[in-house]
Amino acid sequence: MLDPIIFGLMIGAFLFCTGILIVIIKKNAIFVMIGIELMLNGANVNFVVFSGSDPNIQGQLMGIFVVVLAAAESVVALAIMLNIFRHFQTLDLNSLKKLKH
Amino acid sequence: MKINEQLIEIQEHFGVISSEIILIIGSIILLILGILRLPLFWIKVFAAVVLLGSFLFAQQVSGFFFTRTIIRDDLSYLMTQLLPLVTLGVLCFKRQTYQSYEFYFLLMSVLIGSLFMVGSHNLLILYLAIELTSYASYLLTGFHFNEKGSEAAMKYLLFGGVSSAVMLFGISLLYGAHDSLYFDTLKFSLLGATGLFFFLSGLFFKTSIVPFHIWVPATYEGAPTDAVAFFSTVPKIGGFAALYHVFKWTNGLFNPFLEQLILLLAILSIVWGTLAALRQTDVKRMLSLGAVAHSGFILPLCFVMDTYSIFKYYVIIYALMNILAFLFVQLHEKKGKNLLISDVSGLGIKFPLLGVISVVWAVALVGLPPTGGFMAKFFLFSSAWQHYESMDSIYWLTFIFAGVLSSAASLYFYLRVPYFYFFKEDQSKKIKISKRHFLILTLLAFTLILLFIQPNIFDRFAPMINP
Amino acid sequence: MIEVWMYFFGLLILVSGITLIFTENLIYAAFLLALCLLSIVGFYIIYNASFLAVIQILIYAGGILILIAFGIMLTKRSPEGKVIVGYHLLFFGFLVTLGMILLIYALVVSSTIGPREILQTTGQAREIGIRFLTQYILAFELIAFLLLVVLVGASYSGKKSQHA
Amino acid sequence: MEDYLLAFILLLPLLGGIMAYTFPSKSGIIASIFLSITTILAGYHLNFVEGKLWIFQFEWLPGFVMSFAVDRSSAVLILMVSLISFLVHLFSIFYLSGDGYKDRYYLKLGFFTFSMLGLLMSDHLILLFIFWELVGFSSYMLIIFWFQDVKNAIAGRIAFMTNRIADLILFMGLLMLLGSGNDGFLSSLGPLPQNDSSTAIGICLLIGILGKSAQFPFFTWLPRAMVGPTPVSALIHAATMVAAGVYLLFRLFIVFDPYLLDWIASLGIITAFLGALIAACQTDMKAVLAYSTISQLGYMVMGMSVGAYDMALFHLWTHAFFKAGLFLCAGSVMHYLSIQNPADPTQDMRRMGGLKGYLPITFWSYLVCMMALVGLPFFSGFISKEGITLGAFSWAMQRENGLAFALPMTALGISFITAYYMGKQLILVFLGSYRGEKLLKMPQKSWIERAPILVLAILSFGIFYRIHPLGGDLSFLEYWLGTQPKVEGNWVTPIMGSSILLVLLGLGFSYWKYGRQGMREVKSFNSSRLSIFVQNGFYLDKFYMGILVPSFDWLAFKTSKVDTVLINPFFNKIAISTVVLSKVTDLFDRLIVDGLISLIKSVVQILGSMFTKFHPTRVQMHFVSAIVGLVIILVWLKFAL
Amino acid sequence: MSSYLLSLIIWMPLLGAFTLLFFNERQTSGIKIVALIFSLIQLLFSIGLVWRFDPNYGDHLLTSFQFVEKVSWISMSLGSFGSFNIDYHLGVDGISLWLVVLSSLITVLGVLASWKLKQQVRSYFMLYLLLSTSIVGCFLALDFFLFYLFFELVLLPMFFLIGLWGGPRRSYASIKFFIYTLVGSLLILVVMIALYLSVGVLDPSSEMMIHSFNLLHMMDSNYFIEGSSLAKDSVLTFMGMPLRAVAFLALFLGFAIKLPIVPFHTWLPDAHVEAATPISVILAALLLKLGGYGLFRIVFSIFPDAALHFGYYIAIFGVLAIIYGGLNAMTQNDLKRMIAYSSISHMGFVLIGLGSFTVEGAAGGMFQMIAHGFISAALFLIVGVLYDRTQNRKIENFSGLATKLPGYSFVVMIVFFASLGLPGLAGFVGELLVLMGAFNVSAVDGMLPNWIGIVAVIGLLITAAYYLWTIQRMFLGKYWVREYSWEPKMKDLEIREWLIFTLLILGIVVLGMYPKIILDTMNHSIELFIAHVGDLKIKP
Repeated sequence: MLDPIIFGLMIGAFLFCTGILIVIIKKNAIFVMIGIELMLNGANVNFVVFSGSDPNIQGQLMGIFVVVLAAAESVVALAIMLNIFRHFQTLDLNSLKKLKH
Repeated sequence: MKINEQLIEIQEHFGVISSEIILIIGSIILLILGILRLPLFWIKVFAAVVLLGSFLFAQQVSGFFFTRTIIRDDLSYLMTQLLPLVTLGVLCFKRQTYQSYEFYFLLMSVLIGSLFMVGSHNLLILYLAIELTSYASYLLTGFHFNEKGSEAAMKYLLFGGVSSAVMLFGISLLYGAHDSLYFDTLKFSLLGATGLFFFLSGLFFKTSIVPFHIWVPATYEGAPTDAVAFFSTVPKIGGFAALYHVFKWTNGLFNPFLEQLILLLAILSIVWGTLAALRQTDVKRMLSLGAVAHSGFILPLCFVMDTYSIFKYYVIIYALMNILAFLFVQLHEKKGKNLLISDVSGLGIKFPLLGVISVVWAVALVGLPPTGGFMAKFFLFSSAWQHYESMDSIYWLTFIFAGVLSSAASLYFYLRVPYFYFFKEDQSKKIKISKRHFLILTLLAFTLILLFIQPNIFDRFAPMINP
Repeated sequence: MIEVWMYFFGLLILVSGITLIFTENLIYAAFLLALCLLSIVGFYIIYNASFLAVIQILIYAGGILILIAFGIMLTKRSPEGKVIVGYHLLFFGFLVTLGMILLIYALVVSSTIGPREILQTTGQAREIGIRFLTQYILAFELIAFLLLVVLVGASYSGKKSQHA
Repeated sequence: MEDYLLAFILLLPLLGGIMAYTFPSKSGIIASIFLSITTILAGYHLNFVEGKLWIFQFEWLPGFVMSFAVDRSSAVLILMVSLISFLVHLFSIFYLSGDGYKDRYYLKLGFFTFSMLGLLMSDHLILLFIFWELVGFSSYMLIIFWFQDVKNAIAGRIAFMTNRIADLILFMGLLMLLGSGNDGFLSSLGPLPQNDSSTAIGICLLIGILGKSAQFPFFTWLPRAMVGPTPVSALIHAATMVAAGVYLLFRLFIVFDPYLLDWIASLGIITAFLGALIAACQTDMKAVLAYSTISQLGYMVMGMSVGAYDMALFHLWTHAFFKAGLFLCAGSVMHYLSIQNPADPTQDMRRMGGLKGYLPITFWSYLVCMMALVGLPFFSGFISKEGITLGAFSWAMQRENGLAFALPMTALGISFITAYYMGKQLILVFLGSYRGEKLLKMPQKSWIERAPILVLAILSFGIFYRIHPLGGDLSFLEYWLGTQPKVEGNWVTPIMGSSILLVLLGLGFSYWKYGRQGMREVKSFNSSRLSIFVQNGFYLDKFYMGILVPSFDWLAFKTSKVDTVLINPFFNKIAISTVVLSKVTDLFDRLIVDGLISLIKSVVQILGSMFTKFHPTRVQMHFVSAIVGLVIILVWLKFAL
Repeated sequence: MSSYLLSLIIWMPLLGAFTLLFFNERQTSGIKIVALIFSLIQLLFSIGLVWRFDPNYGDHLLTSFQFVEKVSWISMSLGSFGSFNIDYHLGVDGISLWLVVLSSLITVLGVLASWKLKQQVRSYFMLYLLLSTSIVGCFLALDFFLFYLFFELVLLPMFFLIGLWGGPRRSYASIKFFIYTLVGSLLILVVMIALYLSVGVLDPSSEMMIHSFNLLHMMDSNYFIEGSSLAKDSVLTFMGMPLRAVAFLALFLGFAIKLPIVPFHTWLPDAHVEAATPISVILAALLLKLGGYGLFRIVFSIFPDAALHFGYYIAIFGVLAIIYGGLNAMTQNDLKRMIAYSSISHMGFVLIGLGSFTVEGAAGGMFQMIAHGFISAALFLIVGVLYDRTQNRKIENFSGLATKLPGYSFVVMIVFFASLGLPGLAGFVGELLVLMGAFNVSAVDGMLPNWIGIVAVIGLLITAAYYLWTIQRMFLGKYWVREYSWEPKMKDLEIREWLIFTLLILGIVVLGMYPKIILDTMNHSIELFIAHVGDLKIKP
């Protein structure tokens, strides 16, 4: 029987790592955004797990802000993706090759 | 404490962050003015007034405010004075087609985010502030709305998103380790240390420290030059100030290890930035990578607590040099095209003064007399040597040597601009630069030299509360 | 009982996460993400963060997923109409992730976290509300401003992308 | 007063030279006038130095005092130098009458006289070295006087370089001498303590002396120096500069340890012998005299080091006059021939002959000087030479080793050879009939040509030095030179006798060989392999070269028949190898030193490009690198904590 | 007046440069005259300095400076880092006096030599005067920071003067020059910082250590803070070497690159060859002296113990430079390159003189610097004369010039022979003194073995060899020049050139004949210097 805290942390870590993996291996920008969301959620799970034992529930507060921020980030991402799509006709990250390297 | 009392207290505290408040209100008014289709010139004037106002109304207080979520000290006072002025410098850039009131609004919001970054004493506020600067920056990066711009914005966004997620994960661990989001409760534990490093990676992303600097060249290349000048100064300096605060509260906990790590990263940044800049032909990319090296120089200063004055000096000079350099670059740009080094060849014959100015900023960025850049590096090395002396740590010595060698190597690329300016013969190039910009360039260059001759004037700029 | 739910949601997260990694279809991915987020909501409830759970459902379900779905439309499709996206960098990806997992295990999960238990407090919404207006009033203002910035910026950017 | 007198003597020649340069039209006359004053003053000055030193001290560097000092020996030599210089000036007016660069010539000549006088006057080693170098410098300038011909320039350069090698070794010796606690005043030099460093100092000083006096391993520069104008050869390369080495040996006598002196004596006699042998095989008129000078200088060096330094100095004096006389005679002959046949001026004795009738004064002067040189009684050379020979004999008698007698015996033998080659020269040049194309008789009216030759010839008579030709009282000059009382012993007379006999034999032999065929072409001249060998200076140069490249020796021998021009392979070889070495270092500099820097530069640049390229296109590689960085940091953290 | 004399000397050219700002680019003659006037005023002031100089001032190195000016320049508080004090501190002693005079003189001559310049005259002279200010500033600064400032300030004008008015490969040469010397000066910078933090006095009122850049404090071991990194008792090491030794080596290297010593010399030939004549003159006559002066004033004075320890190796570097520079000079076919290498060779004597730790040696080194200042200036001007007329300076392109250009050849003879060390001319005295020092020392306490001196003498021989060879190839023999078009241009020296050469040759001859004229004023300072440096010398 696992300690619930540890279990929560493991779930958080899993989400985080899954997010990293997706962020790296997927070619599509939207997938990468999904990965980022997963990473954020991993962190959020951690917050919630730790916040459970915190009478000040700061973790939960943080979580709320994070969710809002994630939404905001998606908006920004969408705006930029629209631009990308207009110029490149795709969201495939590999086709972004206009900049020098 | 009763809620009422708390609210009254908070109400009183709003006076302390008056410059941020002025900026927020000002930027919203700016937005409204923009919607009302006020000409862009007046929008700029208004923005300048707001910035000046925030500069003038910066409060020199010290302590914690807003139930300890906001800290005010020498550093935040310095930043509330410095960063608006730097933004003011960015406003002086040449008029371009992509500029609109949204552009200035976003600039202001980045500034606001940076100021909150500096002032935060709470991880939540800090995270919010960082995200504010980041989102506005992502948007600013793409302001050319062309292929390059969008690509740069996209890359910046994705990288920034990943970093902020990593950082958030770190914050969560920190929170778990200390049951608090306040800086001052940080204490040593393995969990805390781990969290700290996840967390730092986010700040390192903002301050472009190796290995979180990779976004820099691409973003700087694609973004509008005035935005680049802004990114390389305001959010970066804000990030360093935040780092300064973070380290201030974590110092002593992980001291030996943290010190080594920071120095190592600093050295890596210096080396990487210098080496990568060596063969660049795009001036903006070159400057951006040089800025990575400069980040490596500033980083130890944030870490070492007794070097506030040197940090201050370095940061001011750094801002000045970068604004000057990027302004110079922007003035030479052809519409919508990045400035290549070969684009300036042979201009020195017709524009000797501009050539001299390019010498000034190049020399300042290298760190040679008679410019403030030298003094900055000089103070930095002095401090580093003092630490080496007192700790007998090979890391400090290595840092000094890396710094010195990189200065020598950086000469090679920084000086290429004046070199092409004067030594390459090409009569075909033409540029148009208005008198106003000439004046601004000269003024900035002169200030850089003045800061060498009389660095004392810093004492009067953002004086310390407890000297 | 609560442990069963814990494991259940954990399993859901695990399955949806792993499937997310391997799916190539963006539509599936969106639904899997939704599943994952909903499982997380369950988790939040278990860990006594019901307010956050509500927020999560509201914002993610109502906001993020729609945004993603919107994004899907911009993506190139295969002739069969499927939204297929490829992957690459498998080696690096798995290597890094593996390293990350091991490290997090070594540094976080295995590190001694003091004896904690989950407090079953009530009236969280009130508490949160008070904190929004006192302790984190600045954060509250700030995020409001941030949303404004994002709104202005994104709309301008979108406008530009249509007109230019 | 006396100090000023010295200053006048020293500076007047220089002033004369400058004045001559300033007024080019009358340059010769002006310079000669100045020199005549100098000579008179030098003569007058003898009054003041009776038995004591006149010292003029001055601080040249802070705490570093130097002095000029004149004692009897140097005062006499000063007189000699100024007198000969005056005569040479006079002769030059005649000799260079057609040259366009007379003004330069007199400047150089004046400067040389100044340096030489300074050398004789200086009392401090460093001061002496300064003038020593100036003498070498002005000699170089005079050798390259006809610089338009690059051969002369090369000869001058090689002569100067050879000198400079020796000079710098001397310089090292002087510095070590000073470093060993000596204060460097010639007048207060004392014997050195016996140790390794004193030997080293001795050897260094010795090499300097050998170099300047054209002694054994260094003598090759002197024949080269003959490319200068003949009056210059007379002044510098016969009478004065080459004597400087002997003079220095005289001054430093006390420094050398006896063991070293024996070696010097041997070197001297070897030089004398070799020089005489080579002279015997020369065909060039000036070369004969040059090698003869070498031989006579070897004599002097030998005399110095066997202890007969008074006699050696005396020989220095007498030799200066008769050799200068001989050179001026040669100059007169050559000038005459070159006027006759400007297209092909020759110095080859084989193409002369019968000039007695054309140049009577020259002939008679030549005869007198020659007699002095070979050492016949009633002539000055006899007195000094016999003195040296007797000194050598008495030195050998004090040795237990019988081998020591080889020295004086060789000296006797040399007088035979000397007589032979001088006789040969006389016969080939003046007697018989002219062997070239026809020669016009031209009257020699210029007294400015004849007077110097005559004066020198007259001064070669023994009567001025010793009343009785075969011994007896010291004359005034010998007194001034500080000559010791004569060697006594019953062996003196036979030796003198045999010496005279050998001289006569030598003259007779030369007559037997050349006089009989007088009118005819000199066909058999130098036909034998041996004489070619000797003529080419025993292939000494080639021997040197053989040290470096043995195979070259053989080649040189083969080619020497074709290449009759005397080359100087040893120093050439050193020069060439230095040049080669310098090429090597230049390559090293460019490839290695500069290359290393370029290498560093390219390495940095390659690194730079690598780092530049490390910004991958794929944004996801950015994530990878950043996260890998984080992972590394965390791993480190894990193990550090 | 006299209390500001040094400031006047330093800033006069800069004032001139500012005056030039008011000139139009086209008023070339006015610009030249202004430059000449200001440099002449500077020369006058420095002659006045000699006039008022007391040669026997002070009885210790630290008190032997005259005309001292000391004003606080920067005094800024850096919080807990302490306060940061930089003084405007000038002073002159016998060592620097003549270098100042030399620089003012060469500056004047350089202006004269650039009289024919046509393009961008104003910028040229402004940079030129700035260069002059910084060089003289280096010689007079007694504050390390001030010194470093001037030292670095030399770089920029030089960089542009080479790069803008130079030959075909000027940009390469200027970059090379800049990077080499910058590396050197960065080493100096690090050591300077370390010294600053190691030297201080206790402020009685605040009980805080006041660090300072005062060179005099740095020379005095009493001012070193106990336990600081560069104190005598410092235990810090770097790669197994005591930090003091490392600092010494770094500082030495920094200045030696400027001198230059052999493996770091390759910037010099390139810079010389590409630079215009007056700039070459400044480079050889003054810039190299900065390195030598730095060795005297800073490296040896501050680290006498380490210097003593490394003296032998320093002398070996000197010998290496002499031989190597000489050999390289021999093979060059570019006259200017040859002379550049000969400079390297001659500067080797300075190192030997320093390494000998004797009064003779040190005085010889100093004298060599002054003499070389005159000689090398003349040498480069000689090249300039030829280059002016033909735009060519390859040795093999000329022959028998003595026939056509007698005056020029006369000058060449004197200068070449002065350079190869003919007694009676300036080059000899320095070499004599240095060798005396070297041989003396070997006899007295075995600091330097004899072979150093012997090899140095061989170096003299090599010098003679290449000069004579050059004379033979270029000036003797039949008159011939490669290009027919040069024929009409081959004219003898004009009045302006005669003026320059006469001054220089006068200096060369006077210094050679009567070296006491400067050695007298120098000697006291050299003695104090040796007493200061050598007082650690412990005889076994």
